[in-house]
Amino acid sequence: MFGFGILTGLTFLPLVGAAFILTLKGESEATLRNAKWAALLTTIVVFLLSLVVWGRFDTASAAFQLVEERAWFGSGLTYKMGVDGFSIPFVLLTTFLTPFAILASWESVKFRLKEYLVAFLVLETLMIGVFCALDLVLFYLFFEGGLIPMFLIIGIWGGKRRVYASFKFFLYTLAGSLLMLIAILAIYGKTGTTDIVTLLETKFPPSMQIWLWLAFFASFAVKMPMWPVHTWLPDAHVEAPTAGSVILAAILLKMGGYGFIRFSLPMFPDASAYFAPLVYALSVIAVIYTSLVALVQEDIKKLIAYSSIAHMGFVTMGLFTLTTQGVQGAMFLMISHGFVSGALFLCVGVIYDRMHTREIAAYGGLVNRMPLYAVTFMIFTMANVGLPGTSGFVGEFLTLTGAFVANSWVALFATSGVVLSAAYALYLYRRVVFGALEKPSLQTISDLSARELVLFVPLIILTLYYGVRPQPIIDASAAAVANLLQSHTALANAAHVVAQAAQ
Amino acid sequence: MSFSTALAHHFLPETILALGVLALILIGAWRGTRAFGLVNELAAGLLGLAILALFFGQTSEASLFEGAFVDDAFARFVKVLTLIGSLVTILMSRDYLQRAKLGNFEFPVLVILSTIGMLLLVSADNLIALYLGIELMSLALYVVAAFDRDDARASEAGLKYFVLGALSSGMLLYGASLLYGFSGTISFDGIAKAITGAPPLGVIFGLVFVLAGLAFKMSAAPFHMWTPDVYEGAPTPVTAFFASAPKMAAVAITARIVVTAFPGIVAQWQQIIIFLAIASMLLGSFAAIGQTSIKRLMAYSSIGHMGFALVGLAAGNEAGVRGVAIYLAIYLVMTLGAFAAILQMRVEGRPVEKISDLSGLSRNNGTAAFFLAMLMFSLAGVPPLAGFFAKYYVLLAAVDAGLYPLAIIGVLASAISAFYYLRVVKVIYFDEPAPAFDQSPLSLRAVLAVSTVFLLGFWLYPAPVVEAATAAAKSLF
Amino acid sequence: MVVDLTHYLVVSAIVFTLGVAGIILNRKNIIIILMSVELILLAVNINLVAFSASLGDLTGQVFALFILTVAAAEAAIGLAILVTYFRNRGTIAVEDINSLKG
Amino acid sequence: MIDGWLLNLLLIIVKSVVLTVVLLVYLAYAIYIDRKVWAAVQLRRGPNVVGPWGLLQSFADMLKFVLKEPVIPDTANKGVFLLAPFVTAMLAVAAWAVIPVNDGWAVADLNVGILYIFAISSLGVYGIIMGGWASNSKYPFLSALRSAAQMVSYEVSIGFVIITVLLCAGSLNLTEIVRAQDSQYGILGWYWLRLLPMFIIFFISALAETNRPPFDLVEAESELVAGFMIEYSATPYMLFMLGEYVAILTMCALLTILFFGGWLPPVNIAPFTLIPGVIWFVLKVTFFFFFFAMVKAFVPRYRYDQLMRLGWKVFLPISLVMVIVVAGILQFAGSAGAN
Amino acid sequence: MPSLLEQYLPLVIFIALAAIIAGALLVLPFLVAFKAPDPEKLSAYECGFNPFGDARMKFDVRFYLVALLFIVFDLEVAFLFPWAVAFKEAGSFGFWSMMFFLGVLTVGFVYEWRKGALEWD
Repeated sequence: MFGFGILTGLTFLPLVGAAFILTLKGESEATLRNAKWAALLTTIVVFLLSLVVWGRFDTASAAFQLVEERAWFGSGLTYKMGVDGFSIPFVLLTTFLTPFAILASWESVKFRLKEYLVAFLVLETLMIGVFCALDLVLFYLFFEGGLIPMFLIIGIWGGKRRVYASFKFFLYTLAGSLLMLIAILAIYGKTGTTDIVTLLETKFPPSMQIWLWLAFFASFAVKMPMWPVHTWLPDAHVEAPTAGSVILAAILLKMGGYGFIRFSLPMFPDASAYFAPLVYALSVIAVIYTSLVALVQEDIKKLIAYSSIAHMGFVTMGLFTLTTQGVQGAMFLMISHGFVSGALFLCVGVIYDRMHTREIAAYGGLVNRMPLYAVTFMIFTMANVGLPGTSGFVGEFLTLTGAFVANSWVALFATSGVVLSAAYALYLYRRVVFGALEKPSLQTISDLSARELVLFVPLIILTLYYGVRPQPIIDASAAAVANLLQSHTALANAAHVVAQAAQ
Repeated sequence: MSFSTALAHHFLPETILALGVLALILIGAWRGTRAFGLVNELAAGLLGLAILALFFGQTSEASLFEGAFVDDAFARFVKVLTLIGSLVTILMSRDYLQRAKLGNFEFPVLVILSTIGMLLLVSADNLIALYLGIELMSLALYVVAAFDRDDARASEAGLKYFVLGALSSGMLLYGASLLYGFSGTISFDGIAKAITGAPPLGVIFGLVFVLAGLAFKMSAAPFHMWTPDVYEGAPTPVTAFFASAPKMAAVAITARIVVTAFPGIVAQWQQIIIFLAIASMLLGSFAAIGQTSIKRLMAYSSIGHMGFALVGLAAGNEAGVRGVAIYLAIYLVMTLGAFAAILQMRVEGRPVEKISDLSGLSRNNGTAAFFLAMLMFSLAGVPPLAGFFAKYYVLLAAVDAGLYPLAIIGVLASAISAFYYLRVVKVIYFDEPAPAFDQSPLSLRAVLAVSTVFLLGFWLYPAPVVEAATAAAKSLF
Repeated sequence: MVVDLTHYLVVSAIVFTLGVAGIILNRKNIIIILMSVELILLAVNINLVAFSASLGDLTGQVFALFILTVAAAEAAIGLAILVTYFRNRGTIAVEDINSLKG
Repeated sequence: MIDGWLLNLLLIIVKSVVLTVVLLVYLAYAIYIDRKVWAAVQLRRGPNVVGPWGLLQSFADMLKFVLKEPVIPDTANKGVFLLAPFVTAMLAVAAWAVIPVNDGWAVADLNVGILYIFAISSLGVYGIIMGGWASNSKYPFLSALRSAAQMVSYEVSIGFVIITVLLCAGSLNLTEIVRAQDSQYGILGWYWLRLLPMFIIFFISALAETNRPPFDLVEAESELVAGFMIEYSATPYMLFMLGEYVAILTMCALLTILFFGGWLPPVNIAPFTLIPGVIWFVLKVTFFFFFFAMVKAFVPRYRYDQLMRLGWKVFLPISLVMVIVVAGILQFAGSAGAN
Repeated sequence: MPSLLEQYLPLVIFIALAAIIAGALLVLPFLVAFKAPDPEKLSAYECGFNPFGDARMKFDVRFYLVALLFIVFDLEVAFLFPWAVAFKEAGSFGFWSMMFFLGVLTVGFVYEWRKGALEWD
């Protein structure tokens, strides 16, 4: 149909749902229910479609698959979509988690529900688009476009300081991305194309790589977020509604990591090697510093937000080790963190919906009234800590392994981060769940509802499943990782040869 | 081709407007105060006719009136934009003017007169034509600025605009006289031929003065000081007009003169343009932050946008001019849409213009709120809205020409300016509702809707604009 | 002393500068601003006619003629605006132009 | 060579002095004629004491002005107050520099003579405005405004009239304009016939332009007492009067040149052609001046609104249309210029 | 510019002469005439009253309107001059251009008329 492929359909399907919701008139109970179901169904269909994509995807190949390309209505731009081993896991992650976001807001959103759902659906389109785009401009379009719905989600449906948080989120990200835009333009000026596939083959002169790398880094580091440009994240997380936090933590942050894998590492290998120490340093600082900060947080969401930053530190560290374990670990960690952090925010959402506070001090002894919740929360806390048997462990372990290969000092410091993360996560868990149920306000709190259970069960299953059997995810990207590292090795060898020849 | 056929083919829009406006004056003079509605509609019809004439007219290039007037793709492209700006202004202004007891038929007449000036300006190919075009445009603008003659603020705005406008014309002329003196000719081509090698100091001075004068007209910093006051003081439809059509013409003629008359000294004018661009972008970003009046906000916003348009021109090549052309087109749509929204701001019959009056618009009027918010995102240059593509094409040219610092300052300015656009969105969506606005006329809602849909859907099918702009840029080199 | 082109240009530059200075420095009366504008245009005309004579090319004088007429129209409009302003505010002192900040 | 140059200069000075002297003397008698005509119409005798038939009256008047006390009101703006009559008189006289009293007999035979006249007569408004304003008194002030408005109103029509003449003559040089009227038809070939409506408009406009009755509202005794000259006395006053009368003569001369063939004889046959051109010229000027005087005597004064209506709503449209008609005829009746 | 000088020198001399005569006449009574100033004589004339208020008062805006109209029409005349002189050389293009110009002028004139700018009562 129209010569477009399945990826286009996948990407723009949520917009159809959004359009449908927009046509609904009125604010009556029934309308709102219809809107919610429409949104949910749309996202589920999208997820099913993404499974079809997954089914057609050949994990053995490192090449881009399901590629569709056409001139952008003849205006010099190109519309090119495709997936490879790096992007397909993220696509699946996105389509998988969006229904949860919708479900999570089923009752908590009290006003302007239709707009809320539309914003999420639009956001889904943009997120899928980011991971499928094979043209720099197209990528940028999706990458930046996501700001608008997220800004509105935080700003309209957020907490007390939502305005501050939404502005901070928007402006930080925008400033970073605009520098990337300059780099994109520079690339176009240099090579005459914005086709990612072509550009991956292109060799940029090292001096230019440095600048391009920095410009891309500005964008991805903010998005990731890396220390010291991370400060928007805790605010955004704290103020965003639950589903917003879920999407933010689970998917939006991954765009930064994806950007590093997709662009920084393969396109600017020299610069990546050159800057790797910088990234290590920032990552290690992030891991330790944010973990320490997390330890003293009074706000549950903020704590989880800092923990996310710490985890992203592992990711960047793993990526720039440029070892198979490191990169695969980073990939895995990102996916796993998607489930886990998303689930953690959902956990917070559960009690927030009941108590309307995120103060850690306001809780305590929840295990008494909410046993199911206590179990759920514990699983995800453990996964967050990286307990063996959960998916969190695999990722952290792999990245650390990679780091040992690359630089043992880095690994040493990063490992201390693992210890710290255990400290703050367990400390949080103890304060919220254990102890006596003393607070009078908590006396009537109810356990997970059926809807919430539906929400958590799949996540728990996945977390545990991938903790025991990480192979599917690793396989998905294995070919791509191998390809990436091969070119890097070749590069290193070539440099070596040149150096020898020079002698 | 005989002269009269040349006229018929290449001078048609101007002829339509010129003859039409004479008829309008007579109609208005005859029917007196009752004529406003009729003249307004006829004026819109004339402008529409002129646009059609451009669309279906000749596509060849021609030079008329002893080389004073040139008709090429670039001129046609900008003319269409200018005419659209004027047309939409006239459509939007009717309700406002009638309610403000300003329903005089002179308004559409002056708008058309000014538009004729712009069309001539866009096609000007020598210094006299440039001057006459600018003056015809400006003289009518001075009057419309003070159109609400019983309002102290409007007449003050008119006065300010006049004084600074006259000063700028003077500077432009002084520059033009120097250019004439040192190159011995007034035609742009002639000047280009006369300046070979190192230009005499007089030419540089002339260039500086001419560009300063033009910068006034397009309100590029540091020659912007009239802009906020005039935007605030003038009646809102007039402000809408100021922000749209004249900018097209002013930027276009700037592009034309530097490209066709000074190809030999690109390095010299590039510096000036870069300076203007940087100053405008920074000023537009910072000064707008503290504003409380939406009209003043739009004033600074337009300054910033002019700075961005100049970024493309600074590249000094075909891609740059293409960027400028695309930028103008998208800026026009955004501005008209924004002013359609501002014109809808009317509480209990009285117009209001504070940003805070928009509070909680999303609750009172979700559709308008959404449109306005999208306009703001587009003005901020957030993809995938059209505003992003505008910036994309100019930055592309600048980066291609190696102007990295300029491009980087540009994106930083754009990030800063995003702040105040977001503030408007914040007021619309995050704040508690203020008193609801009155039901607005269909024309305003239509303009708002059409412009927003254009901005939202631009990325789907950018080809017409981009290709027309490409052809336009090509014709200039 | 032979009066050549340079002298005309210098005179013109001086007149032009006076005009600009009159606009920028004048704190008293708007009429003076209008007169300064005329001064600027006068400077331009001196330039144009001097160049025209020295180049032996009539274009400059034609240009000057156009400037004269347009300048008169401009002055007429300026005065008209000034009158409406005076009617509204009752003053034409420059320092009173302040109801719009900026 | 230097001698030649000096000689030339001397010649110019002599010519100028002669012209000025003749002009002023003629003026003295023009005023005399004016008063006599006026008196005759009113069945009075007019000036008849000083000299034979009062022929020296004007000179006596002048002497009186010189000996009168010059009063400058203490609220007046002194410099401008004195400058005003000076400017009026000087400009009025200066206009004569380009008037050809005979073929080639102009002090300065400018090729843009008519523009010069037009410019100088426009400047005449300044004298009046300055005088009215500098007096710092209400009547002069109002009167000056009225006068200025009146003069500029009719100047527009005069401009259009001159354009029609130029269309026929094709030159801005006054000598050339007269020469263009030289044809076998004599008086019938002059432009007054061909451009009859314009001739009449010009004549009436000239009356208004010089504040002559019936358009002398500036001096309307009953309303404004004596117009902008109330505060003046002695020679400053005299200079105003002088300027006014010289301006009238200038208008007469212009009528002569533009419409009445200048120095040309009315009929191109022997006895007339033998009389020197300058005589014809003086005769024609006197003829027109006589009409000026007669109009003053005959026609009642206009109201101000009538005056403005006549200027803007009658003369202006007619002369505008006439420009178009004349140009059209010249364009389409072939042989542009008709001779 | 000898030719220019040749043409305009007489003009300068003549104007100078006119100025000398006017100046001499102006100065003469101040030198020779008898003077006896007193306050009544030196005060502004106001039909016998003591002058009250500043004489430079606001005046009717119609004077101003006349001035504007004059400027506009006088300038049209300024354009007509060169055209009229070069009428024969300008050809039909010149003719029609000027006819259009006069047409515009007429429209403006009609407009002023209908708007009442030419009324004086």
